[in-house]
Amino acid sequence: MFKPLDRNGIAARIAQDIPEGWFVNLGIGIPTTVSDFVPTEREVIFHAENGVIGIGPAPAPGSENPYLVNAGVQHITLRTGGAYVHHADSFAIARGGHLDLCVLGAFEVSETGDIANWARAADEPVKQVGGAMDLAVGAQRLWVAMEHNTKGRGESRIRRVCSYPLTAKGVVKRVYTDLAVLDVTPTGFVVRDMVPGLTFDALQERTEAKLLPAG
Amino acid sequence: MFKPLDRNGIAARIAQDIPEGWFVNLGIGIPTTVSDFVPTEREVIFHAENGVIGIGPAPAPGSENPYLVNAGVQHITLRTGGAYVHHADSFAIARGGHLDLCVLGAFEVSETGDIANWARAADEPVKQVGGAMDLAVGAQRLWVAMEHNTKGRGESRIRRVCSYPLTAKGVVKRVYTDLAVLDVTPTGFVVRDMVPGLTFDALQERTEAKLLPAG
Amino acid sequence: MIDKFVSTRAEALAGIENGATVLLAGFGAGTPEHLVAGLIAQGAKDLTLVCNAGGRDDGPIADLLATERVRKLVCSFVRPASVAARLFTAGKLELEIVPQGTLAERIRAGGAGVQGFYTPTAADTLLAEGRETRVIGGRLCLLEYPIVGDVALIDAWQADRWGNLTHRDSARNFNPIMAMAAKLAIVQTAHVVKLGDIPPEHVHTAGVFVQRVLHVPV
Amino acid sequence: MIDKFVSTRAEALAGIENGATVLLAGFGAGTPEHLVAGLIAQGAKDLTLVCNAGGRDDGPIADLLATERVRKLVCSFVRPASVAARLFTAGKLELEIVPQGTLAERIRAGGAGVQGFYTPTAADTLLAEGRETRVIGGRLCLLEYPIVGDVALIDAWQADRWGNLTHRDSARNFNPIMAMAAKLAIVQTAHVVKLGDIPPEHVHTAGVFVQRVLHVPV
Repeated sequence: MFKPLDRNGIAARIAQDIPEGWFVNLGIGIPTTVSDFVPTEREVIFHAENGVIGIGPAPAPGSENPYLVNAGVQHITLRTGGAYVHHADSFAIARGGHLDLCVLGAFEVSETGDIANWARAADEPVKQVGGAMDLAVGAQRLWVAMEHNTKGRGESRIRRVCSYPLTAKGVVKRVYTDLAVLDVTPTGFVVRDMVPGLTFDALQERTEAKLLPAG
Repeated sequence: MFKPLDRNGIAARIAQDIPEGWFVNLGIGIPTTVSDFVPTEREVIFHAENGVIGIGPAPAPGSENPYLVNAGVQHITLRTGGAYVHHADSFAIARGGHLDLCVLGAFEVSETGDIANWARAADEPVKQVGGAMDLAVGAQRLWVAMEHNTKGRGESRIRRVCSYPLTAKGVVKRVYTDLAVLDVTPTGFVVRDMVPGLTFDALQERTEAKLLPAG
Repeated sequence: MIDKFVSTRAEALAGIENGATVLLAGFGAGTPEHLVAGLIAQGAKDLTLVCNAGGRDDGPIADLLATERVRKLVCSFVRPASVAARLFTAGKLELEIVPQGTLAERIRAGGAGVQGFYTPTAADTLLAEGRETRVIGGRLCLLEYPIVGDVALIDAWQADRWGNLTHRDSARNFNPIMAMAAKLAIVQTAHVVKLGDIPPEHVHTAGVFVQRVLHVPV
Repeated sequence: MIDKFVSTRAEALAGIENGATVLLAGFGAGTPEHLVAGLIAQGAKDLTLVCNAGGRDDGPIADLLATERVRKLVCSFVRPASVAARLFTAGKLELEIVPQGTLAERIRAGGAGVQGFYTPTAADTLLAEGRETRVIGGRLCLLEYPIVGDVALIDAWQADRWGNLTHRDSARNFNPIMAMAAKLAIVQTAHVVKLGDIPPEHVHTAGVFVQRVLHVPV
């Protein structure tokens, strides 16, 4: 038997893999919480699209600074050594290849590294693009954090081809789910890690795309 | 009889026409000295391409700040209310239409407002473009300060068509020479002002382009 | 003496015409709310509004949209539960959705005189359908055009009489670039300071980009 | 602990390869002269040098060019009386002359991930001959491509261990944008400060753009 990771578990698993010195943008949802699991003494510098460099721990209740929010409009703090820039400079960071890593949530990821995370249908009346397309094409590495399967029907989010409208093509390097860590390689998804108790075959059963064993 | 203006005279004449509140870039040569003739109490804000906003009077000898130069790499001062920006932001000012006025020197100006101020021949081995092309197309108004005729052969710099390589086409609004002030209009050069004692006919004689009287 | 301060909100917003393109800064912080209220009072209609997001059910953007004087909204996302989404669904609002970085870059381009640019962002997505693309250095890129505002509504922490501004913390966001990109940048500032009180190396938005400043104490 | 400081000039310049594109900041002030001397000592050749101007008969740029290890110079002007002009005339140096604002914008584009842009600057001049133009909004524009450096040599007034920088007065010039546009930005700083000594709203070049910092006291 195995136990899927909860959302914090996924975030903590991602945090393990971020080395000191990286410059990282965390998307809304699971990714936002990744920074909670990076110890402060390991200096990782977190960026927010709205021009914040060096996000610190969440403020203590009652001590929020109304002038300081992240890209999800949550109150944050700035750590010593941080800086503010305007929106165009902030996206120059994201689009100019200056992020070592961006972690985004997604609906689906394909075996060629396509990501779909902004719309569930091409004809959705209103669109929620935000900065995801900029981050997806601009970062040196894109990792995705999401549940392996959809909540209701248990469909695989790890796919040969994405069924939802794309955010960007061929950009995802790694996917962290509640079940496994998958690398996107030229030959497809390679299973890098699984939750304890899960077998390769059981994971493949829950996955639409073909999986390859590591090594 | 008439007396041509000297270089300071041209600069002083230009200074008369710059109203308070304008944001102005002054090119190298005669234009640089225009600011000397604008009284400090008339607040005109001078910009330099290297990111200086609000150039003040020249520093007293011995009190130069080595970190503060203008686009001609002369030591300058900054007036109260000035600011520094980087080179791309500085040219965003120039190219984005934020200068009320730019004053450049030139070899020639044509009756359609073309300016030639960077090369005397298309095949000159080395080129001295600098920021003139950016300023010429970007400023709200381009005025030119130059001698009316060439020094040696006395040829007219005020021309039907420029003979030198262009800096930009159709951008000059007014020319200040040692003899006259000429507006560039849809019908050609209109004489707005002349030095005392000079007649329209005597000016036309020294000018290759056809001149039109004001009014 | 240059003095960009105006005394009243009506004076600050005077002259905005029907059909104007209005750039509205702010991202969680740094929204010039008093000026938005002033724009509603001023009454201009048939507006194109450019801002990061389409707002919620309340707040300054929702209030402005609810007047139905905005013809078109240009932004990076619209929440399904919002005044913007309901107006769009009812056919009362045009929407142009722009990736947030492209939006910021288009606004900067408007301020910097860049007439168009190529970006890989969104080039292989639905947002590129029917639009001009070009492969540069092996990457598919989308051609984007600058955004220029007739008016920008700007928030500042400090302002002097030349219009030099500082912005506090992350309230900076779109404020400097929207001021650059508009013919008429109108500022609400929390603090008025003397000329020279903002050191020249610490000016965030230079006065050259600012036309009017209204003191709105916090 | 992130610490971008290096102890020696040789360490600062280590690893620059033959054929590298080197962005060199400075405009009358703000030239990292000690690093240029270090580049000469380091010995990389076949370089492409990008800087505002081609220098004179002496000074850091002339010294570097005189080594004849620069294959191509990209700049906005070259004085007739200069090492650069003589090398060019002798066929020992390629020249690409770029209007100064276009040069700054191309460098910023390199740092910002913009893959190309249209500008009216130089569109109707000799510099546009044989190149791609396009009419946008009734204006003839020239297509320009970004400049990306393998290395940037940067001057700073203050630096902390994360590589956050300030630049003094007009010594700022090309420094922030060249740091952005290079894979390896090497800084000489007049002053070393503790992390946090530069207030977050007063950082001129953020550490994200900086890889190595050498203390060169003035």
